[in-house]
Amino acid sequence: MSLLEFESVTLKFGGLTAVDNLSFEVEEGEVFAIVGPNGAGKSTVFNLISRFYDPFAGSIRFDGHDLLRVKPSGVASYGVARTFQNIELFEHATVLQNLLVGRHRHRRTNLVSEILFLPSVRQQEIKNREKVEEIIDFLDLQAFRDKMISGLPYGVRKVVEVARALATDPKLLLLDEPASGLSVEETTDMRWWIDDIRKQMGITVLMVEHDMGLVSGVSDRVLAMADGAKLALGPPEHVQSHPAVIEAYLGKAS
Amino acid sequence: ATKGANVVFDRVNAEGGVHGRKIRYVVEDNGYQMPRAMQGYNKLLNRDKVFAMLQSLGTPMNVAGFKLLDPKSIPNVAPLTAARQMLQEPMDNKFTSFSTYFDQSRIGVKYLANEFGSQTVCTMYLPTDFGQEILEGSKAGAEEAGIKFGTETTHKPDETDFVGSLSKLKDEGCDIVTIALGVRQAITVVGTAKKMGLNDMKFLGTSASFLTVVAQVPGGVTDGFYAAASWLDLWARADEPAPAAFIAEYKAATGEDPVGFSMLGYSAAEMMVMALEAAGPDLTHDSFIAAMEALDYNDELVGNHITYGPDDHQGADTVFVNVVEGGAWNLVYEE
Amino acid sequence: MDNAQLLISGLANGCVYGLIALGFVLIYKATEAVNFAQGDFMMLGAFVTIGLTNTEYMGLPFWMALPISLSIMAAVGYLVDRLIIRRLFGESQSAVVILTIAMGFVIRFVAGLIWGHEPQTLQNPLAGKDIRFGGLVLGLEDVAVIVVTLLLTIGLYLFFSRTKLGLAMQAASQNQLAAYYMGIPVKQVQGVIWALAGVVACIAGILFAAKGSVDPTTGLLGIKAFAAAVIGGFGSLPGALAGGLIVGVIEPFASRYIAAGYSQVAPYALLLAVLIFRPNGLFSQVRAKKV
Amino acid sequence: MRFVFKTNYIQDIRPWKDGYQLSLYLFLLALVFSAPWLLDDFFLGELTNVLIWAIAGLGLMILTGHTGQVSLGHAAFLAFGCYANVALIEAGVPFLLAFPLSGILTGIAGVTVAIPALRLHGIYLAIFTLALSILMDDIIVLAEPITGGVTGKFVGGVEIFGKLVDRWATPVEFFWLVLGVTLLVTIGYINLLRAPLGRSFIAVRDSEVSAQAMGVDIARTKMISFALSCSVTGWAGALMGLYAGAFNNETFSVLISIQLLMMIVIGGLGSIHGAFLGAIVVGFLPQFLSISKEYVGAIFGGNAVAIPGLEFGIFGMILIAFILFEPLGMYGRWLKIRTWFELFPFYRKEMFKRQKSYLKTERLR
Amino acid sequence: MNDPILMIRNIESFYGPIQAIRGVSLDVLEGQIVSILGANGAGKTTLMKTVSGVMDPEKGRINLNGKDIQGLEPHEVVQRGIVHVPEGREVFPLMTVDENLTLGAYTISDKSLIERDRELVFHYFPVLKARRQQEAGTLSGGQQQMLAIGRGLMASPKIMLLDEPSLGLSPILVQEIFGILRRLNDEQKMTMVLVEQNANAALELAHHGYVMELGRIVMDGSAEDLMKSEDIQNFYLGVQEEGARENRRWKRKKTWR
Ligand SMILES: Nc1ncnc2c1ncn2[C@@H]1O[C@H](COP(=O)(O)OP(=O)(O)OP(=O)(O)O)[C@@H](O)[C@H]1O
Ligand SMILES: Nc1ncnc2c1ncn2[C@@H]1O[C@H](COP(=O)(O)OP(=O)(O)OP(=O)(O)O)[C@@H](O)[C@H]1O
Ligand SMILES: [Mg+2]
Ligand SMILES: [Mg+2]
Repeated sequence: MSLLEFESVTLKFGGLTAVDNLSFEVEEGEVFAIVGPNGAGKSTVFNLISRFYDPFAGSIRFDGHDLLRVKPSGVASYGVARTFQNIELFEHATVLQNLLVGRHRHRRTNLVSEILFLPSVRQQEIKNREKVEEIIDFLDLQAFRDKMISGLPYGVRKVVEVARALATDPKLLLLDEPASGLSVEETTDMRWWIDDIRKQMGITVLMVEHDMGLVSGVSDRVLAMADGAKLALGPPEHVQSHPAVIEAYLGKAS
Repeated sequence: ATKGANVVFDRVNAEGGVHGRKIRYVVEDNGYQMPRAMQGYNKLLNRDKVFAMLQSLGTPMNVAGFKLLDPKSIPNVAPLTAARQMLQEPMDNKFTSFSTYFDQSRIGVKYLANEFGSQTVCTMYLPTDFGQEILEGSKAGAEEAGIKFGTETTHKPDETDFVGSLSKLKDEGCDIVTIALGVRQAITVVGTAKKMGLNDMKFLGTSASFLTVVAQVPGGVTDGFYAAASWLDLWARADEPAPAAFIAEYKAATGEDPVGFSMLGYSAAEMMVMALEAAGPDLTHDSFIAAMEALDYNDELVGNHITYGPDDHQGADTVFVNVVEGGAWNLVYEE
Repeated sequence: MDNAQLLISGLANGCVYGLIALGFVLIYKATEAVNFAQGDFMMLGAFVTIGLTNTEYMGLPFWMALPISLSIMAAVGYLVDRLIIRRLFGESQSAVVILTIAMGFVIRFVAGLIWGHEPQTLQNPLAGKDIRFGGLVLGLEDVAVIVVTLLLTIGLYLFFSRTKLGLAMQAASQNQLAAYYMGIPVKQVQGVIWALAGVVACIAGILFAAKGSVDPTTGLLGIKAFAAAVIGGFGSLPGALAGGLIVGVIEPFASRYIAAGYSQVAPYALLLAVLIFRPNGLFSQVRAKKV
Repeated sequence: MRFVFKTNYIQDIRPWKDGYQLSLYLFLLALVFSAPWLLDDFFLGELTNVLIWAIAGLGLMILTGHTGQVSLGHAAFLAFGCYANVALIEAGVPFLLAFPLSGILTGIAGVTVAIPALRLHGIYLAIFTLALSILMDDIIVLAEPITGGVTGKFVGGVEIFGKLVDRWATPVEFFWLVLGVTLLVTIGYINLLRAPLGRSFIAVRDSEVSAQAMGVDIARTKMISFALSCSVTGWAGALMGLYAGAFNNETFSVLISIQLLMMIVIGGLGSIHGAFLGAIVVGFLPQFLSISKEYVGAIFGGNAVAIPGLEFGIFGMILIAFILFEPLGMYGRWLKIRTWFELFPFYRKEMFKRQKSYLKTERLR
Repeated sequence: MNDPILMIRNIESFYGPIQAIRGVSLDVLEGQIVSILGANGAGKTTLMKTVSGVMDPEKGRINLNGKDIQGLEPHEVVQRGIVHVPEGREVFPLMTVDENLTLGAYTISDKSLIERDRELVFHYFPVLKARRQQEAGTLSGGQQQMLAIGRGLMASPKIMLLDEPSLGLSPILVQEIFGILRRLNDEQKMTMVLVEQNANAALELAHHGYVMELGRIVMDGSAEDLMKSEDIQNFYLGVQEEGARENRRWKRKKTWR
């Protein structure tokens, strides 16, 4: 049984079919990339997984649970974390606070104990902090720890989003265009990061990305979609050489 | 109102005060809000250490105030509200100048009933203590007049359209309607009724709607509107000596025309001064209260005979029923 | 018959709410600010006109006073933006809200200072006249209210949906930065809208003062109008009118048929109901954010 | 120029940045504690009043400042707390029990309100609560047997361990009572903010979408926020009732709701300091005005000229001035001043010139 | 060649206490494409914002055709022919694609011109034509980016500031975009300042390039020269020996630091 099962899911917005009877599985421990022209429905797939939309048809199962049964907030508690394409951070909080919110699903204390700030809360806070610090070191965010998000450049925000997602220590990590807006140098960093996330942390990664260099670099399997439907699925080089994909997405030059 | 009082106190102080004491007149604006009022009391009692309260506005505020005044037995003179609670026990430090809303509407209703043989009394009121008073007054009046009390309608201060309530009253066959609404609303009600052709419906306000402006609404909208008040209209009597004198003095002092309330302020202050005079040089609360209780005089200005006594802390008991005719208030009945 | 009477007078009254609501919506549509002083603007407009026409003041002929007071209120609106609101450009809306509330205090005070605290009625050509058809009576002022409101709503609606300036205003409210990038003089545009709001408020005030009477606290009516605007879906002009009418009509029927003690709460109860079932009002202006 | 070198996570967890800050707060506390000896009855009364407003402000701050749910109807909850408290006392419940209960009951009331309001945002929520606060007036009238309707209720002092605590008879004891409550609430609030729950509040405020993605249950969080906010407000209401001694349906008017909101915005949204600073302004300003009015009167001859509504007028103008001077509220200004000191020699005068800033629509959710 | 149309002289911009630009000077010649490279946080966006007037510089001059424009209101800058396609789309979310485009041409009164440009944009981005009536806020990320660029074109500007135009676009579209930019430059002689992370394509396109780090210009030269530079190749073109993952562990020092 694979970690994420996406089974003949369909979603329409008014007349427009954003996701069209789409099926795919993501196996435990792999890096699975989704590519496709703009408006193909990639982000919508993510939004379906995080339950922002209800599919018209089909089923989404994660780790044996039927995701369609849970609230959006429930998805995270199963261990699915995500980043957003056009950054959705808590603007009026520091990077540190943002990451700590990521720890929310591990909250074990209750209202009363928190208002009294009992030792148990203190312990938990210190644990959270340690976990968060690991991630900060891992993604080289030390310099920004106490900076307000509103004051960060685009690229850094991208990284902070990844960090916040990691802070929830998820089983499955959804990355929506993690490298867009990163310089080549930073993109190579991102590439190694994703590598480590998978290898060292053992987290499965599902990502949407337009930078084919990155995609072919890290991903085990690639799903190419167009107009909400599957175009090709397989190892990167297979997909990259697939005529339809070249036609609709890559263009001749590459 | 405060301006009216000011005129008096300034004059008195200019003439050297009462028994050589200058009167210090401190005004707090409670904006008809309780917290503000409490701040006001805190200031007056703890900071200014006032000797007596004059014309404090608003029933709830006054009532709240009593808790503080009573222990210090500070007199509360002529509050600007005609609610009956103004004379609640212990009564000795409380003095009201005029008849209550209760009596006003009671007598007003009786008068109209006798005059026009009306059958049914109804009340439009805001759900406040003020409204409550008038509601009960009307009921009492109906009882005394031996006619039935029909129905009542409740309203909100920001209500502007009364067609609904009026048609309700119409169906109930009300021919006397006592009004406990804001002045603006009262005007609208009367106007609307005219439009709807409810001409045999008599509307009765209290001193709260007994204002010159009400009579002067253009287009004779308010013609035939009754008000049972506890004083006489100022401008209707502008040529009589006392009012004329007052208007002159007021204009001279403030440079503007007085309104009904300035008159009240003035006469209340006059009364205060009188009491202080009578209280003699060694002024204490007791001597002041004694002096108040001894007062017995004719207040030409408001057209009232004021008498107090040990068990009568309500200056005047007269109720004047007035009606708007040709843009002015005319006295039709008094009791 | 009786109900017909209730209905039309309710409509007439609702139109007044609608008018004030329009003022709210105008400013919101173009700046996303909520002008809590709108009701007081109306009161001010009414008093300005009274000051010009009524005999105890300047006693100008009504039709002469009308344009003057309209332009005065336009100026007031513009200056309020120019001198006060604009200093908060780009600052959080909460600040603006508080600012306008405070402005309300000041306007009320000033009006009381100039025109006193007792209610006054506007002397106008329509006063006292009314038209009757089949037992129904409708004051001529009421007719005027209904006509003017309809015209204004339609006019403003077209202005926002058809004209370039109207579009620019909406743009400015949705994303000030981008609006600037398009070369829209955002601040000036907002100045215009405040002036416009002033005019609308003035019209509302005139009609209101002609219908009944005004005193400095009349502005508190704004709260109810605000409710009306929200019922309609804040930011939608037709919504504002619809909301106004609903509130206006519910009132007379409530006070006619609901027992005393409960009747007066009807409009607000209605508001709660609407919001519970349509959290963004009837003509929703709110969208789910796409991520 | 001051640096803080952190060597331990506890340093970020505890409420104060460093010893310097701690001593600052302690000094302030000492000052307040010595108030009964420093101030006369009048000023002590005012200080008490300010503290009560501050508690109410804290209540609203939780909901509006930290969870981003604007409420224009908190006077309703003040009223609820106030009446609940009195009703309980009249039912013979000892104050020490009645008081906490009154808050808790208000909290429950708050939640019942929250449930239908969960889907509301921004102005829609604001007007929803506003309507509530308007309706409260009538509800109180209708609930006459409990509330005494239009004539209202009167409370004398209360007994605590057989000691009379009354705003007028024993102002000092009353001050201690209020101060005690203030401190407890404040400490609880501080703890909340440094715990997960407080963070989830902020998360909901800043971005519901990503809060959900992080596993924060929006509905639940909002409900808790309402509960806490209303409880605190309820306590403030109870104290207000004791402070006023008498109240009726008109006491907790919409104006109060609006003033509450003004208070926290002027003080600075999203900060505990803000609630206090705001309370000082809104609470003491009117009194300050009426006092200064006399001196003005004294200067320009003629005694206290009272133009009706003058104080409200000036009050409004001063508020306007405050907002124009610092839209982020007084606390925002204070922060700037502090950075100024911390950066000490390295500041530039343009540094505090307001940035050009631009708004985006709030119609996207 | 002719003298600079846009001349920037030691600009300094701050965010409150933070200095984002530390004295930047650069020249843009008429009809040239100038591209600015730099890691994130370098200050590229800030620089553009400063030029287009949404931020005020505290020091320095910005000079357009001999007239100083620093400190002007943004809309005045646009009227002078500088249009900024911002980072992060910034579309009008509640308006249709069509309305967005119309607003793009706010400064243009000639209807026929507007319609011509609209058709041009639809020609470049057919998907937009298909979505004319869709609310911009519901477009996909890339579609919004297209809209942002198209909207910029609607103003038919003299100078166009493009902040990461290829952000979030599919490879094929990236190629097309750069094609379009070249065409505009060749045919309409449109001057452009281009901030791009995709340094390869940017330098391909540009005549002249600048490199920013930490708010300073640390390098500039003709596109060809930059292409050849060792550092550029390492840090922006990414032609570094593969699998050299150690590069990440101890970051190679950039020679200009
Ligand atoms: N709320 C919505 N209403 C209407 N249409 C929508 C909505 N959300 C998305 N769409 C449409 O659905 C299609 C898929 O959008 P989606 O964001 O998934 O594209 P994408 O694959 O992420 O593209 P990109 O690579 O540009 O991000 C797009 O054509 C978009 O216009
Ligand atoms: N609103 C802000 N408040 C405070 N500092 C800011 C703000 N915006 C940007 N900065 C700072 O200014 C510097 C430059 O930011 P800028 O966005 O210009 O970088 P950039 O080169 O555009 O990066 P990117 O390539 O990621 O977009 C950064 O160090 C950032 O921390
Ligand atoms: Mg996408
Ligand atoms: Mg940038």
